Amino acid sequence: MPGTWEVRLSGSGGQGLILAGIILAEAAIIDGQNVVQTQSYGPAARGGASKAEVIISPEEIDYPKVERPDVFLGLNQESVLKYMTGCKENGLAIVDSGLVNHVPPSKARVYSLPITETARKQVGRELVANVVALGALSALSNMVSKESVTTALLRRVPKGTEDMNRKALELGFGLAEQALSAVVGEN
Amino acid sequence: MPGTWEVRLSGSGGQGLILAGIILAEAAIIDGQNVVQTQSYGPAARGGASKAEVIISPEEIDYPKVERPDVFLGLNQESVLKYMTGCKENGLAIVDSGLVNHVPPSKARVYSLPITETARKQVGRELVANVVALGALSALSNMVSKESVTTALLRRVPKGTEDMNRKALELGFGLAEQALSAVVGEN
Amino acid sequence: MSTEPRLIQGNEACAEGAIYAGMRFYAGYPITPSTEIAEILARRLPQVGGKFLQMEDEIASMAAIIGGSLTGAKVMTATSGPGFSLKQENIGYACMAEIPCVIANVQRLGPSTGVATAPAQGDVMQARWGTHGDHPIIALTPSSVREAFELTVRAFNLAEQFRVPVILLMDEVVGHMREKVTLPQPGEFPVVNRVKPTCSRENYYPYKADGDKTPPMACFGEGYRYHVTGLFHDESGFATEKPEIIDWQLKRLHEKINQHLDEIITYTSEETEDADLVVIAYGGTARAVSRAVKLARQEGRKVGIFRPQTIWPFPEAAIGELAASGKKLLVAEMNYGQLLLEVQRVAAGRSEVHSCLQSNGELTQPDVILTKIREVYEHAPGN
Amino acid sequence: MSTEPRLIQGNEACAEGAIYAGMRFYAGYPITPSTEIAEILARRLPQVGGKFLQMEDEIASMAAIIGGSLTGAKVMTATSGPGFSLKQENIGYACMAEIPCVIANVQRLGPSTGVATAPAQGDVMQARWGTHGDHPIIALTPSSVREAFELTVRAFNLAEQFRVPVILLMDEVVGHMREKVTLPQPGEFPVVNRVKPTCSRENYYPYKADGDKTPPMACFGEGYRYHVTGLFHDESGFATEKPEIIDWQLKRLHEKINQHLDEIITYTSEETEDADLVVIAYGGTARAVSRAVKLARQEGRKVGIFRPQTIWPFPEAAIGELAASGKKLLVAEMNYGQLLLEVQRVAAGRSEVHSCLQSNGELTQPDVILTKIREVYEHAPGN
Amino acid sequence: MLPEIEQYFRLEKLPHMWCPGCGNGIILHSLVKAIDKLCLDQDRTTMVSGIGCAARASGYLDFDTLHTTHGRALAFATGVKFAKPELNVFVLTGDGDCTAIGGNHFIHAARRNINLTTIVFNNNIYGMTGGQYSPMTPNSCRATTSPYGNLERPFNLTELAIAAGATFVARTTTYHTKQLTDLIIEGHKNKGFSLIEVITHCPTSFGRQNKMGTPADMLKWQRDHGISAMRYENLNPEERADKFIIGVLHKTEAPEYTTEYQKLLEKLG
Amino acid sequence: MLPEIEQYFRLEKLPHMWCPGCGNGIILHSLVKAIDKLCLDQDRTTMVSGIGCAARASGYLDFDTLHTTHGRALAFATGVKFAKPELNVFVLTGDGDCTAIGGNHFIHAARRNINLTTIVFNNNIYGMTGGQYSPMTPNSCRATTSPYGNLERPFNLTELAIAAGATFVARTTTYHTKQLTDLIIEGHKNKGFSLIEVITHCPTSFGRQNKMGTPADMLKWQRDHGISAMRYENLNPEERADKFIIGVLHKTEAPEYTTEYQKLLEKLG
Amino acid sequence: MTGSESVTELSSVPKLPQTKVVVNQAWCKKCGICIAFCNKTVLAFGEGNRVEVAQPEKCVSCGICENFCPDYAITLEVEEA
Amino acid sequence: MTGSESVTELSSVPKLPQTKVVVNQAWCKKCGICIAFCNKTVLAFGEGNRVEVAQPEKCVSCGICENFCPDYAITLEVEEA
Ligand SMILES: Cc1ncc(C[n+]2csc(CCOP(=O)(O)OP(=O)(O)O)c2C)c(N)n1
Ligand SMILES: Cc1ncc(C[n+]2csc(CCOP(=O)(O)OP(=O)(O)O)c2C)c(N)n1
Ligand code: SF4
Ligand code: SF4
Ligand code: SF4
Ligand code: SF4
Ligand code: SF4
Ligand code: SF4
Ligand SMILES: [Mg+2]
Ligand SMILES: [Mg+2]
Repeated sequence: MPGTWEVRLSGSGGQGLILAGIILAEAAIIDGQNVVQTQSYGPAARGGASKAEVIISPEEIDYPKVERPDVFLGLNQESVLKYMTGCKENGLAIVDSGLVNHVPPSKARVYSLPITETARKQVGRELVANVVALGALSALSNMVSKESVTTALLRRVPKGTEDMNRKALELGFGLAEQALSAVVGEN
Repeated sequence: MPGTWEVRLSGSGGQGLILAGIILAEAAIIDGQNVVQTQSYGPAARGGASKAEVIISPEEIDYPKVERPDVFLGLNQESVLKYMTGCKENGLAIVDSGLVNHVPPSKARVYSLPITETARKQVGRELVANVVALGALSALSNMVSKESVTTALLRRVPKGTEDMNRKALELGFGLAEQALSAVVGEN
Repeated sequence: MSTEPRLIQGNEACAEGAIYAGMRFYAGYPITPSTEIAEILARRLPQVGGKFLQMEDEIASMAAIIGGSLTGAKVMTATSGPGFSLKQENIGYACMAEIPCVIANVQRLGPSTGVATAPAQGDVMQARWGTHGDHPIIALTPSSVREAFELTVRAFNLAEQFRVPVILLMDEVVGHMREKVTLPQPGEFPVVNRVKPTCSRENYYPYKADGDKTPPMACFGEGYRYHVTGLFHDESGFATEKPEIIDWQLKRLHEKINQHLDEIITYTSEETEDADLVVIAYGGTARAVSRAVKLARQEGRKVGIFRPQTIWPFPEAAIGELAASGKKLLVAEMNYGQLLLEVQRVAAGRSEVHSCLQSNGELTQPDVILTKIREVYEHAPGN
Repeated sequence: MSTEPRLIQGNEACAEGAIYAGMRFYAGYPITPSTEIAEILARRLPQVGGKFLQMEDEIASMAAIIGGSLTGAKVMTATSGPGFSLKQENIGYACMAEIPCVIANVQRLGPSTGVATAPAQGDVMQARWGTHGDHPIIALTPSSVREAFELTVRAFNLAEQFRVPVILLMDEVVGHMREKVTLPQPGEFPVVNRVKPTCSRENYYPYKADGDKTPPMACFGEGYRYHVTGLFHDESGFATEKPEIIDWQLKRLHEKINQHLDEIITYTSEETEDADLVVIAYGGTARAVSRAVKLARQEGRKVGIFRPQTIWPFPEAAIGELAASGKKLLVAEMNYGQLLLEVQRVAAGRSEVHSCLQSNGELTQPDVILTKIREVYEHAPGN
Repeated sequence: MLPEIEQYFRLEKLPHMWCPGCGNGIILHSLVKAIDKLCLDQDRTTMVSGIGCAARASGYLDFDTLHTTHGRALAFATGVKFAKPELNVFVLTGDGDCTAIGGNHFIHAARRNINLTTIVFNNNIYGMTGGQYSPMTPNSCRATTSPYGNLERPFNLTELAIAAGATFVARTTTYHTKQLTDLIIEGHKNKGFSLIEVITHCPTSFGRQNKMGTPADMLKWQRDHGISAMRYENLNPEERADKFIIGVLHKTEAPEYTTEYQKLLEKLG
Repeated sequence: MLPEIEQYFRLEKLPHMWCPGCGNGIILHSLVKAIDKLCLDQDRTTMVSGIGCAARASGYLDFDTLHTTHGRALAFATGVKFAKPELNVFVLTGDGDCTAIGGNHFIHAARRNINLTTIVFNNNIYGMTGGQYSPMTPNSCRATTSPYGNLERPFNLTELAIAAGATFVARTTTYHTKQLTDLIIEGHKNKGFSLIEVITHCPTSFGRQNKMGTPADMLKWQRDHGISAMRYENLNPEERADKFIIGVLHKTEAPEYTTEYQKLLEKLG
Repeated sequence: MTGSESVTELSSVPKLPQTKVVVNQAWCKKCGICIAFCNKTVLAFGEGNRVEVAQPEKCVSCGICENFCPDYAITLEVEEA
Repeated sequence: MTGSESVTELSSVPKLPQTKVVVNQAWCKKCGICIAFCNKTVLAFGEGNRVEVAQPEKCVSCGICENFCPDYAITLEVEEA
């Protein structure tokens, strides 16, 4: 958990990555860390490839953009092709197994997880794929505590959706656990 | 006639001094001289004191504004008080005897002539006071030839008014002749 | 207000800073990347009894805040490049009539529509010279979310103190970035209110000032019954064309700022003392420069960073001193070289002035700056 | 056209110069002291088959001439300070979309409404920096009625050659003054027309340029069916957010001017060769300086005058040379020191830079300049 | 001296800068009479104007007065009124100021139905800049920028105001001074956006170019061409051609903007 | 592929950048059908737009296309048309573009009756900037800048156009695609300023905030609320409350500006 | 009815306050509106186009001149008894 | 009328061109408009919200889907015989 984490979350416009980034950042604040969160804007944000970035550090954070991700999330093919480059050696990359067919060569540990599918099938709403992903990546990376990310999540989601979101998050935690014994590619 | 002439024509907004300045400048062009003509603009131009300036010279003219008038015309009291200062020694100053009661001390030869009265009584239109004045000052100063100023005048005035204007100009010439034997003040 | 640290966006910090400073009248027209300021204030202002007004365009927004200010309110508008261009005529009016107001310009990539969502710092010179005629201006430029809050409060303080429009020159990086910030409690930060006349109506000359050159300002509706115009005017506020009065007025407008440069101009400088090379940067770019400077120091290069928070009036004395000391200067900005021109002018040949410019819609990367630092440094005196 | 010398006003010379250059589309909104340009063109344009359009405001006027230019017409608008401020957004559009057009700004005293009829040169920096974002600009500034004609023709030539908006930066002195002028006959003066594409529609890339960096421009209605936008765009004219393309576009916009500085920049210099002191002045002020320099020479002082006709791009090389030669420089202008900043920057400490500034609504008098000349000269090297 | 002049004018600024015979002075006279009858608190009344001959009006009146930029009076006034709704805000604007460069602010102020009493000094020309045609210059008329006769069609300003949402719309002339006073009173009482268009004579810039005679002749022209709706009704189309209706043209009720906002504040507060 | 799409679109720019279900694409489809039926010369037809989602339309169409600054499309278009009257000029503009920042150019283009066919994409919101209320947002609606419900009254745009002088004024919706095509045809045939207001659905910025359901739901809302003048006549006031009339609302003849200018040129030439 | 004794002595009727037309020459711009609109030809241009109350006795105190003067330069003033 | 010999042989009637509903998946944005407006339930969302021509045989070639698709992604194409 200590040290600086550069996190890049990417996917298509409607997948809620910015919210995921905000929740992650707020979780880190609860953990007492410094954070900076940025995102890509523009017409691209409506579709195609968009991204949200979070830097978490016990130190003051100067440069606010992610240069080389420690943690990468890719929820669609286009964004993986566009934004996955530059992952750090031994970094962590999580892609959606249902939506991403091709993963470029990377120095990171790559996990291909059924994020959207889990959201659709086990929560019944694709909409919460971002929360499933959040669960998976925080559990896999350990950069924020499970308690903090849960608290941060529940503060942000609309009233009435808490249970659904908590479930999605926990499914994400679960995916992480399973994954730890199923690394897809490490090169 | 040779040499540089700095001419300042002043009066109230409606008295047609700018037109007089333009005609004077055009007369000088006919005479082969260089000219620059400027004027004061602004709300003041609608009443009060306004001015038109002409510089006539065989040389290139650099500074376009009159610094020290060789020839000054003042058609109302306010403009005389405001603009007559600075007349050159041996310069020429013409004021309207009917409208200007007080003439400040000046180094110029000052002529107080019944310009407006002449226009009203002998042409029947006060409107042409500017032309009467033009006649008087060009004849008194000799800075432009009578032919040139007549030609310039007739080019500028509306069709149908040529006779009236020519008459006014000649009455101005006449005033000048009379004046040469009736200097009001020279100090 | 909570004392907990929160994740706050730069634009949000600006909105909250404005409320903290006492701003209770906002008028604007949406434009990326400033829109969040309006959106937050649309919700927040009515909660604190303030007024939020969405006008038909930027010209009207600027006009409306001037009108609002005359009633005594602290006022603000926010915009970006295209809207900032449109506001220029009325910004000049505010300069001339001495109306306190704050204009946030969250810069995006221009010219023209450019790229609405891309960061840039291309309006630095426009902030100074965008309106016609001579006029002084104050512009502040934050580098972090926390500073967006603080400089917004300062912007209001300066506007009220000197009766001037103050430009809060943000950039998309700072406007859109979120950081952990603990907002100050009321009272923690100084808040300046405008000086009102204490004299009677008969003795009130709205443009007559004491030694500090800023006249007290009466509110409309309080019985002073005075005149405000964008024409040149005398102490009484009425139009004049008299050269000597114009001269006097225009001088006073400049002097009220120039006499208080020490109060107005703030900046930070880090590791400049022993530096051979000082990088001058502001806003989002300064964040990249900070990183680059750290890396350069790690490489053993004596490099510092000078970061103006007040960008106009230009911190001429401080930068002049750097130049006089012979340190190399490197200006990093996201434009084609704007503050650079001022640095060059002020350096006046006393030190080398280099630049690291980028204007392609992306925040300059520390690497790029570091490379430039190395390049310039190699030839630094003593190396 | 008559070969007789005529008494012509500066604004009239501008209007006639425009017609001479082939301008056949004017759109404007009246404002003192530029209004005569519109009034004359309202009468003259229909006589030569041209179009005169009075729009609802200055923003619309600027928009309309850009529209007109796209159909192939040579176009123009005229205004003064307040209107110039309003036009800024669309001037930026013309820079970005590379639309040839001429904007005459007959400067009056600002800021704000200021004094509508008083001369000033307060928009010099605004002409360069008035619109948001980085953009190059060309601005010409005449000192006489004859030159108002000539530089208007040049303004169109440059606009058409480089596909840029060109600012004709007049001042009230030159705009309203009448002088004896003989207008040139057709053919006497070069008139440049824009380069049109010769390729087929399929091969036409509206923003693809050869070495000279200015792309050929197709007219609307001639079958090229292309797209024009104020967004950053690629060679095809369509919006892009790709950093490398933005970079390339913005560089090209600057280079198309910077590669041709020798063609674009003109100035006059008199008696500068042996001078110890060179006065730099332009527009109406230069007339007063001419006189003052003559008087100074009569007094035995070695003084010359350097008069930029092209004020933007700034004649950096020529003035740099003067500075390098160690001559003292004295900048005389009717503002608070605008071109002065550029002179200081370029002098870079190599020579003393002094100023004689006036901003009170009256044309500076030769006496005032002479006094300043004497003062500066007393301490000139060799004296 | 007339008591209403003494009370409501800045006497030291008189005589005003308008040309001999200019109708603007007549409008101001009617205005101060209306203010007097309305018993408005002089300290809580603001006059906002743009730029132009008409717009100089604010400087002569002894209230808080705001002489703004060209065309923007209504936008400034919106700021004043919205910030401090208890002020009485009058907007004094020329036809160019209001309908050319200021047209957008005009329709939006009307749409918002914000409580501003707007008096348009319609002299059918840009007077201050010397007589260019305005969006209110009748077709065919001469102006310095329509030397061959105006090719454009003028606005019907009152129709425009009604369509944009104004809740009180009236028209009269400088000849009908009593009616003007009454209309200003009625307009000010309307809680919403009120327009009073006043056809005024500009002998210098409009009259001269269009051979309208002396200022008195122009006043008589107004007398003969501005008629009541009732009289207008009884005319045949030919007779109507050069006539225009004066009086109240439209009156309705609608939520006023600052009042609605006040309600929101109360709801939240 | 549909032949009218193939013929009049820049295919390489498709799919367009509009959100899933956005009505703008439907309007463009109707537009190219109208152009096809009008047999306009593709090389002599220009599309001018401002800034906004709607205004992106110009980029997709295979004509000379001019994507201008926000609110100024009509002013640019006036320049194009006045300089070269033989071009067919269409203006594609959003409700914000046209009626907020662009309101002045709108009323002036109408006043001049210049021959421009203006299609207003009225989605009742500033879509591109993420859903702030516009001058066409109904009272009480939610928008990001009216979190407590919109306090302003919207324009009646067609009334405004009529009052300003437009000679052809019509309204329809994205549901009434055939009518839209017909109205564009009729509008373009009008020799003067033509306005076609199209009520279009913006599921992302307007629909979501106002709980309007799916894009299809929004289309159905249009179907149920936009009715012909005849049907409207037969409703009682209550039934009328949430309905609006579609079809041609105004048609008249008046001198067209570029034609008048051409006459002047011929007279002098 | 000639010479009837029953006629009231005129001097006993309470008089309406007498008014007098006063021109403020400092404000008057000589536009001629008052002259043109006075139905009783009370007013006239004099020397140098000064507005003069040429026939004060004809004045019926209608106030038209006062009403139309754009410069507030002509007023009906109540005469002191 | 059952089994009447006078009935025309169906195959001899000149057929209206057969149409087929085609979805351009590259352009389709899955907005669901076509599905909602098809009265014949020809269209449906499939895997990953792909629009699928689920029941082509029900299509009556009314063109509604084509008409309302904001992305020109669904068309009726004439089938080659
Ligand atoms: C932005 C701007 N554009 C143009 C002008 C010049 N200008 C001053 S007043 C005026 C027109 C005045 O016409 P109107 O409003 O009808 O007033 P009037 O003088 O006729 O009373 C114009 C164009 C200006 N001051 N500012
Ligand atoms: C001068 C200026 N102000 C503001 C903006 C920001 N802006 C871009 S589009 C837009 C509104 C668009 O609304 P509308 O015209 O209704 O189009 P829509 O996106 O709804 O189709 C705004 C405010 C801008 N680009 N330029
Ligand atoms: S120009 Fe016309 S409107 Fe202006 S003051 Fe003179 S008469 Fe009045
Ligand atoms: S935001 Fe609205 S108008 Fe814009 S593309 Fe999306 S749905 Fe269409
Ligand atoms: S109306 Fe007034 S200003 Fe005009 S002449 Fe009579 S008194 Fe003088
Ligand atoms: S009060 Fe009537 S009668 Fe007397 S002078 Fe005036 S207008 Fe004439
Ligand atoms: S209407 Fe078009 S874009 Fe929408 S789902 Fe159907 S085919 Fe796809
Ligand atoms: S053509 Fe008609 S029936 Fe066939 S799929 Fe489309 S909407 Fe359904
Ligand atoms: Mg007017
Ligand atoms: Mg919209």
